[in-house]
Amino acid sequence: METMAILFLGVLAIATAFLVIFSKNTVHSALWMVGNCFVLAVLFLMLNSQFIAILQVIVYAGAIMMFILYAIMMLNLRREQDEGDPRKNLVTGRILLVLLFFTGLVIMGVGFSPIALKGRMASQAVAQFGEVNLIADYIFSEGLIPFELVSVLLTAAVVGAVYIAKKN
Amino acid sequence: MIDFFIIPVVKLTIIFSICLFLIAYATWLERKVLGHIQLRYGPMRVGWHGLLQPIADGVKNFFKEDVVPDNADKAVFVIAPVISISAAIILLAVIPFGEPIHMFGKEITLYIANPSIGILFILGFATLGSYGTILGGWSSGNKYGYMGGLRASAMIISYELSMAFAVISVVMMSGSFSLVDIVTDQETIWNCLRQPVAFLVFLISGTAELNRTPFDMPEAESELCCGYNVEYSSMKFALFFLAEYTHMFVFGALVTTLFLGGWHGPWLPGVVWFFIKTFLIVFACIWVRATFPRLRYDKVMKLEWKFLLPVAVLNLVATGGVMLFFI
Amino acid sequence: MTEHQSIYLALAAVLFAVGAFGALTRKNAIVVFLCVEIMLGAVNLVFIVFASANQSAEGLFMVMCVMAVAGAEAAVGLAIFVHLYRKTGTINIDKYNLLKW
Amino acid sequence: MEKSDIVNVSGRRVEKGRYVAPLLKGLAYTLKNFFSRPVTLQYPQEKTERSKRWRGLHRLNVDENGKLKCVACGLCARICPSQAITIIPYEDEGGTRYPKKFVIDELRCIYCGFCQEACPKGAISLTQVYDYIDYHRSDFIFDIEKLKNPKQFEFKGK
Repeated sequence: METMAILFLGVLAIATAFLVIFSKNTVHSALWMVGNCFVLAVLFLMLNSQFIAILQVIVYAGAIMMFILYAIMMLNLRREQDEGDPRKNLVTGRILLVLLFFTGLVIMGVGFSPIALKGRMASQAVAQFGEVNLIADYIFSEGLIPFELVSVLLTAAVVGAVYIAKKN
Repeated sequence: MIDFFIIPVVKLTIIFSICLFLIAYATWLERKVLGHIQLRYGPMRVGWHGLLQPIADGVKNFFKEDVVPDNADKAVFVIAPVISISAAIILLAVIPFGEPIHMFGKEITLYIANPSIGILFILGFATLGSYGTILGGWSSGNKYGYMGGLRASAMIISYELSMAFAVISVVMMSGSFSLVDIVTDQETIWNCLRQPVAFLVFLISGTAELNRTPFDMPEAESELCCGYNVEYSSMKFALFFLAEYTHMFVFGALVTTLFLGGWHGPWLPGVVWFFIKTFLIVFACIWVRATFPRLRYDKVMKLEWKFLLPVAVLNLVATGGVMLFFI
Repeated sequence: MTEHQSIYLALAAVLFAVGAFGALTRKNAIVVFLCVEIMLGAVNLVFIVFASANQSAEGLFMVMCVMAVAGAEAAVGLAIFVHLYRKTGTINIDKYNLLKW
Repeated sequence: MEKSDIVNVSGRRVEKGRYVAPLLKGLAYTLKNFFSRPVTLQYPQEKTERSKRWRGLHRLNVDENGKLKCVACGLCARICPSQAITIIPYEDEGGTRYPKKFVIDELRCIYCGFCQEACPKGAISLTQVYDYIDYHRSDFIFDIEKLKNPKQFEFKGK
């Protein structure tokens, strides 16, 4: 049952990803991307991490995609400009190389995944996992410095964005 | 079987039908209150004091011709109202309507779900709902709609911030994202007394997120002649309309839950208190709409970025400081 | 849940490949940007799979960092695109062949 | 904000930088309005009081025997600026004149009231009925029967 659900969601995720690439209209691309974010959020839910799932919806689908949509609408890119059909430049040599590389990655991922596990978890821990408290404890004890660095990064990004936008 | 299937389904049906009924009558209430504030009567013809008006409107909208403009983006045009209404209705799932009641020897909770991330769920899906507005405006192939959609996205990017900050200071007080926990935390003192600044910021930015006057930038009748829904007609328009009123109802419920102590109150049962408070907030929304003129677009942005956001952040810092040193 | 690890990882790899493929083939700067977001999403999925397998918050924290980076990237990247669009009138990345304006 | 900084908003002097008090004042005003009586009328059931000189549909007056006062002199038709009145006079054996046909086109009529003033017998007068509605243009061409009792055409709602 769960395998079926994961496979279904996986197919959906890959299909939406392909639709992002092959939509002629930039807004349609962005919309399929929202769908992709949503499917990923459901996958995160299935991995018991509610908090990250809703964060995915809020941050990706809610904020970033909204922002991208705003930019697209502001630039008024209704039709693809001077690119033509995206399907035209589909197959080139380097793409095949990249695909082969990732096929290898898939095989390795499937083969080596059991090694990465430290052991089966207790059912108590499963229920606890994904709760906000777990992440909060980590952030404010061990992960404090990276967390603060992330805030510095965000501030830098805001300053940079404002500077670029103000330049002309 | 009974616990996992029948009770949730019955609960779902009852809560959704009651809420949708109330939302349909919110349209009647708005017209009535607006009328009386403007020294008119409002709807009077259909039924006693126009009580059947929502049904008549529904029937009328259902049978109207469904126009899709020629240069519209057809698929997006059709899907936009659906996004809008479904993202609005899903919000009803996590609102705690009342304290658990005992019936047939079982304890029945008066909410559909109580996820540990309830308030984030609402923030996330409220944002998703505005995709309907944006896409509806964009896909109409109409300049006014386009401007409306653009404004809607700018509004949602801006006002989401101060709203989230106001919510976070409440979450800090109660130490949980779950709406039920937030309500139980307010048993002795309501959050609007403990967090008056957050309360005001939430009210203002919530009104802005609802796209209601004085912040109704996306539909601004006098500037954009109804903005994002210019090209919409028939049932599609009705869905947008219904989504707006669902958001208003959810906003009332959310203010009640976060700041007005949810179902807590003397004498009456919890559910009644909850609906009284929600009704008062919805009434206040209409009252504000009837009183204030629309702000200019740049003033709306100024209000958010130069006033509400700094105030909300300062409030958050102050809350943290107080909790650190005094509690 | 543990037995599904392989599926998740394979899915993440495929998603990453699709994202990389799009980033390399498309010429519309914003779509390239979206493809980078797809790749980030795939990476997030891997982090969460391992975090849930090992019961540690580190992976979840990494995901939050990735999201913050994605947000920063969106802010700066879109500012750059808007700026370039105003300068050149196109967002086809093949047209951006100058290093200095 | 300096108190001296004064802007002019629609003729009223408003001090710049005062936001909260005017907002509350506005809210209080609308709330007061909400609880006061509406000034509008429920039209077909309630109607405004019309002036005594109101000029509505025409009525042909009758004397105590139930006969028309009109002697078909044609003065009204003569004076009518929009030529809405058509009269075909007739004379019976006793030499009394009466109108065989008296037709007023209510769509042509401009309700000036000259016919009422011109009439030597007080046979035609204008009533207060102002809201006659119907479906066809021909329904607005009133003959004697209709003109005898225009009160019945007053709109009372469905």
